[in-house]
Amino acid sequence: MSKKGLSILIVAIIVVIIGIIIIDFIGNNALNRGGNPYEYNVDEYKEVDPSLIHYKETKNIALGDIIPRGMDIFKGDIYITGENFLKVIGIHGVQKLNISLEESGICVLARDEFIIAGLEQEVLIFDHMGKLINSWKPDTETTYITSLAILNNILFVADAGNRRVLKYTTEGNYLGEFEGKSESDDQHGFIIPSPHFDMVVNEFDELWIVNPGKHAIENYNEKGELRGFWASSSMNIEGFTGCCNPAEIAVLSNGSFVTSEKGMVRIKIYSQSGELESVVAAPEKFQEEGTAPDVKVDENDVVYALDFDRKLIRVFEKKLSE
Amino acid sequence: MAENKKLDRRDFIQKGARITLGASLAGIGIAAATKASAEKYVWQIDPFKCTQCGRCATDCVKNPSAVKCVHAYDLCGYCDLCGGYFKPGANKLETGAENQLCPTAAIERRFIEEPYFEFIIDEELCIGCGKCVKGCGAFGNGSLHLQIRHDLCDNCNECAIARVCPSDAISRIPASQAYIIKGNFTETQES
Amino acid sequence: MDQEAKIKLSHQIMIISGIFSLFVASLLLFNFWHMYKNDPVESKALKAMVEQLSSDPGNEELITEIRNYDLLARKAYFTSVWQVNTGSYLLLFGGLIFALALRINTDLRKKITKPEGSNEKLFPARIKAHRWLLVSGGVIIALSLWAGFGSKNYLKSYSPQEIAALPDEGIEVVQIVEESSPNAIDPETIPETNEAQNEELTEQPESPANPDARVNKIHFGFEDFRKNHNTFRGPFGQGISFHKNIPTNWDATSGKNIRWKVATSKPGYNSPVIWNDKIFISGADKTTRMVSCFNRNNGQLIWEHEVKDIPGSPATPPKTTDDTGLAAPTMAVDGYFVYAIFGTGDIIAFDLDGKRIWARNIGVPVNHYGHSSSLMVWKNKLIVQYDTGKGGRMLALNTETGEAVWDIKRDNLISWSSPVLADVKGKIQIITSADPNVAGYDIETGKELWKIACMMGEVAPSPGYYNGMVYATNEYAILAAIDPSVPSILWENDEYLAEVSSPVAANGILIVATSYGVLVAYDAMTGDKYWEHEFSNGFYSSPMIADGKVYIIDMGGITHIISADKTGKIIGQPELGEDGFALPAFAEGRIYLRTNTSLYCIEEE
Amino acid sequence: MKKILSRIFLLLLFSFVFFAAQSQQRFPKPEFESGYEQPTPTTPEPRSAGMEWADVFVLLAVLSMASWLAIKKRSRKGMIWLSLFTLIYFGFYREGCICSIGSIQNVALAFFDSGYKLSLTVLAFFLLPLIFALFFGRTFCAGACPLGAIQDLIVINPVSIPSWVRKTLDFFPYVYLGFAILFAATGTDFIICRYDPFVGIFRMNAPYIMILLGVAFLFLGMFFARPYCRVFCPYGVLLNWMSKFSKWHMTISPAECIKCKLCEPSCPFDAIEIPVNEKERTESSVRKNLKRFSFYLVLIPVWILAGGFALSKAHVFLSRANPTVYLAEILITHPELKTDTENLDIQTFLESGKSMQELVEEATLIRNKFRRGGWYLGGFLGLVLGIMIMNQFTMRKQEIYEPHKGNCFSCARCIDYCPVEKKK
Repeated sequence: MSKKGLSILIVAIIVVIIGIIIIDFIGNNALNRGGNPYEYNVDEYKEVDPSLIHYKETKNIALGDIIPRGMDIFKGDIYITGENFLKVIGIHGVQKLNISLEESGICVLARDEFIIAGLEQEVLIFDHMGKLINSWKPDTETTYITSLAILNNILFVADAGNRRVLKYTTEGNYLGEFEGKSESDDQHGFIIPSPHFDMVVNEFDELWIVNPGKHAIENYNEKGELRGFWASSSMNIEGFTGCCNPAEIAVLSNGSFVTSEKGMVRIKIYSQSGELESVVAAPEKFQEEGTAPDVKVDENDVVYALDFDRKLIRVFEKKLSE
Repeated sequence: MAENKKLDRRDFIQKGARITLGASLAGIGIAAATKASAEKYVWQIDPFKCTQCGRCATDCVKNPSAVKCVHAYDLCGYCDLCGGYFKPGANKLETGAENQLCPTAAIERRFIEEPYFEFIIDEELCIGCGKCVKGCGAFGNGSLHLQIRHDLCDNCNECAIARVCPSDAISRIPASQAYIIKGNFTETQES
Repeated sequence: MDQEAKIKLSHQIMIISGIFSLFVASLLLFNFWHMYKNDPVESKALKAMVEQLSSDPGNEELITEIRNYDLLARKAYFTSVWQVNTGSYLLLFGGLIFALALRINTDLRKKITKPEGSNEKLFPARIKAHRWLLVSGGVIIALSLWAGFGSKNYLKSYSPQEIAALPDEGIEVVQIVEESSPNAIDPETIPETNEAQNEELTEQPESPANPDARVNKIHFGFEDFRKNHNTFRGPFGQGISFHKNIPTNWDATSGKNIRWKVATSKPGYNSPVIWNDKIFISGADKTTRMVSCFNRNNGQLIWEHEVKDIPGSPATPPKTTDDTGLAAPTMAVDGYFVYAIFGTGDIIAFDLDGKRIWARNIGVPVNHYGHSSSLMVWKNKLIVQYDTGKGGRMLALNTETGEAVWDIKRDNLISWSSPVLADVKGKIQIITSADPNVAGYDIETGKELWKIACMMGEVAPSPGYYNGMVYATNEYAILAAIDPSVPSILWENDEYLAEVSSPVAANGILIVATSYGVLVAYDAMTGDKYWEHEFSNGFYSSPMIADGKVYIIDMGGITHIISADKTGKIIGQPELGEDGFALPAFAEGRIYLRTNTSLYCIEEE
Repeated sequence: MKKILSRIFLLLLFSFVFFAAQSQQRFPKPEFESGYEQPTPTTPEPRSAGMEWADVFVLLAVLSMASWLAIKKRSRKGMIWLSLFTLIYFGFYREGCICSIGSIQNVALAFFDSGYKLSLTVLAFFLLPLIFALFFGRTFCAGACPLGAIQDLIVINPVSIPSWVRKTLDFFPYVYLGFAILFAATGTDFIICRYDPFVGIFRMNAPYIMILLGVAFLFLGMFFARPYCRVFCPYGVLLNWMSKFSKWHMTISPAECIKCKLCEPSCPFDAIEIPVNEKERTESSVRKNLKRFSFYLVLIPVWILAGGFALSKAHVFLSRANPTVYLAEILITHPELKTDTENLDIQTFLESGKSMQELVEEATLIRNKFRRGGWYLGGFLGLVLGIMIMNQFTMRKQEIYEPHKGNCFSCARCIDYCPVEKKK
């Protein structure tokens, strides 16, 4: 090859190299990088038959720049706690009370006489003016309080950290505890892999406690004896999935359960015996892999969901047509 | 004589230029040294930012990737139904290939006691795709997470994964704390 | 070994190592290709089998098959990893030997030559070098200038309003209101009083009894507008509705999906507007003009008032053509009042309960078809584009009193287009299109902010606004995409031009509809054509974009519903059975259509 | 004690909660009855900082050795062995990272991003070769650069290409350097590392395109010696400046040059200065040259301004290389992409909770950096080009054969060709 030919070849190769670099540089951008070949896909389970959805989202209360952790609905007011506050908000968004807490509140329960707030390791009782009336700490280091319930003047405190339910008088006197273990059957007791351990008392004065590791909702008497339970384990809409669901529950006036799940976030309604009745909100309404919203029900059976990911209280009302 | 003068001038210019260059080099050196640190820096994934896009498996200059799944046992719920181990809607809760989520079967499931199971990552097999991390984060406690393993990482000047990481989860951190392990409960207790 | 033998040997080694390297390289390439083709890690076959298993969970045979296949796939993957590793070492080794042999070979064969000496002349070479350096410098500068002038800084055209995340429609969003009352000392009274006060504030009375109180009233913003359908072509007149679940399927003759249908008392080409549960239309014939308000849930007439006794109103209305009439302009509603303008130059305001607030005449228009420009409203200003045979004019009327806040002359000819509002960097602009100018005005002062002369003829299509760009068109003129910040025309096209229908842009596409039945979509930024459809009936009505779909009704009453994207898929073509000129009004899950005689509410069951 | 520990744990927990808000709470694990012991996640340590300093030491040793071989020992053979060592150590063992060429970007980023932590070892890798070049010429290129070594070893049949082509190509390293610094300083990309053609070979593992580039360079290198060094290497620009004024530089002849022309074809890089044919130096040509020289001298400011203007004008285009700017722009121009679930970058942004406003502000900030950077870059390139063009008309006397101090890699090839004996 002649010298001139070689020179031309050399320059040509250099130009090609520069060209390749420029094309690669320009071409590698957010528009053509492609999807995830290893996608973890639960889309098929996210689809919910629209005829099952009996509720309609009607209202959002934007919480703004706070970190909520738990709420309660009582007589038309929203009691909400989080880092590091306890607030009472009217249904129209007017803040009626704001108590600042030294630590983060995790759960809250309002009654006529008082407001009870559960911190991670402490129970605080306030009056409706925001004055602290009483407080006490269960004396274990691993305590992690996740839920409160009152039945026959006994205050039940769910301690997820020790997988037990503590019983107190409303003055803070210790009455006992139970771990959900029962001799009559081979239930293991409460299995709580993560701090989601909810309780609720229904209109018929029954105490229902979630056993999330078993995907079960269990009924206990006030002595802590298991009286009945149902469980439903499935990725499909009929059941609960993941390691610890349902994360939160509430009850309607007819005794049906409103359940809220994490992971594939969905809010559903089960009959007292555990049959799926309807769906309040399908996973598409929530962030992917979101946190389970705290659910509560008011006297008109309107469902309130505290969406932690979007920092909203979302109100779901039954569709009129049904 | 004239020749000499010319040479002298040349030398002078050379010397002057050399000193100028040397001085500016020293200047840059000192200025940069004030910003420099004796600490070595390495790339690491912040598991709290990571969104498991799968690019750790595809974009690392190493094949298989230097990113592996790490199990923070401290956070693990030891569940029977592990979102990181089983495919969504798995047929049965057993170790058969039809139930496993991991594309390379890099997670080992061991029975401990009723009702607890232990899950162990085999790093030889792990390709860092983050599929199990997604499953664990969604349905479990998020004890599985991705980390750059420094025995495998070349510590490139610019991490090829960091460049394409959509959540900016990869950054340089001091080599003295080369890992961001989630919820490192045990280590704190030991120390 | 003599020289010859050495050369021969090195040559042989060279060939052998070369062939070896080539072989290894092609094996590697084959491996890469094979892995690319069927990735064993994410095997499709395996996925299919697992899917099959989920429908037949007990199938032991299938389970065994999956397990075997999975084992094979993983074996294949690790074998391939091993192959790649080994292959690259072999290739490196082969390449090294080849390079060495080649090197020795060429060295051995190299004959000592007499230095040829430089045959290059110094100065000509340098001249040539300087020339090429000049060329490289020139090329770099030219390329950068070309890149600089050819690329638009889209960051500047970002306006927060368009990108803001939308809550699902039909959901009321409440913000938490902090306690603000200074005299709220007594804790006993805080909750009740505060709530009461604030509730009053948020609910905003629809008809304040005391007119003075209105001056301080809080005006509804764009957020509220888009929950409704308050002006011609939706909020701000931009042709985009934010409502969801819009029906795509109905049939007027069989009554399918028709929630209700009522007869209107007077004809009119104006489109319905909506505020909360009320829907408003106007109508007129030779003698009377009327404003009507219906309950949009059941079609019940709530109130209807004749528009009369207006000072300055002509005894005999001006002549209009049949396809314009006296009630062509669409009304506007701002949450407190509803406003209507007629071909007589009469403007009237009612509150939402039908109480007449004010009325005036702004001069009988000299217009050979009839006045057709619709009203726009923002805060306390009602915008009237009033281009007549006497020349261009625009007014802003105080919504409380009807007095002119400003009244400007514009240097353009008569037009039939309507103004469009746009939020440009937080300031509201009025954008108009007429012969010859497309122009933007400051809503506060009426000051002309920019203009560009690119229209001609009898301009009826209103401009479109999207993403910082203005789109204007008219028949026999051009279709122009205007960057108002310069202002300059970014691209233009004259293939399809609209005669009456207004262009609309959203989702990155621009839709234009012609009076001869062509509906066409362009890339809003570049003007590349994505699709076109030709229909048998022409379009006078304008396209609206709602719920990711284009809705446009043709002169035969067929609503064409087309996906508002690059595909342009036809989703539905439901019929009304009556001629259609007005635009649809959208609400959550519903669409309202008006014909010359009736008002329809459509909702999918 | 236990209490303090639990406090620490709480503190830790708190910091995690702070990061991950709700979802990542520390939570006590089950109490096992079967005596199960919980394993701890392993954390293999990175290569120690001591080893990094060992690399600096090796670099120092190799540089000293190369300088000694080039200037004192004058041995091509020694240089070959040394470059083989470099290729094995810095190339295959250290896998081409960190290298002095790439360190330019780290230093540049450290100057413009106060949050960027520059390692001292990297700074040493940046400075040492330059300091050596200032005293001994580009001995780094000859002996201590793995990229140079791999190219040097495959020089098979180099052709001498016309000087005007070379002089034109000489401009490109400046462009590469300028853009590398611009992209590094704006935190956009490390293009030198990204398009290092040989690092894939050193690692024996690379994406398809990098292998292609590496092979293209190696193929090219068989005829056009050291193509990367001569047409691309941005570090070579800095070395060139230093070497031009080096105190001691390798010479072809150990003593007086006898102008035997024997060394002339020995240099595969065309870096030997050949005596100027005095016959060409006619009076008219000298006058003409002087005129042109002064013309282009005056033109330099014009070049600077033109370059600065043009490249700052191009900032909108250039800044699209930055992923943040690019993302912001596509979200503005193609809002419909928000529904594209396959687009991970957009989906991740949408889920991140960062507002569009913040993204646009961030992107605008970066874009403004590009505008300023464009002025600097354009001005710099204009200056370089102006000087380069002007330099075509300098008149220097060249009477003997000697290496071009800026371009010579000190590879010592020519030494073997010189018949002059060393003076005793």
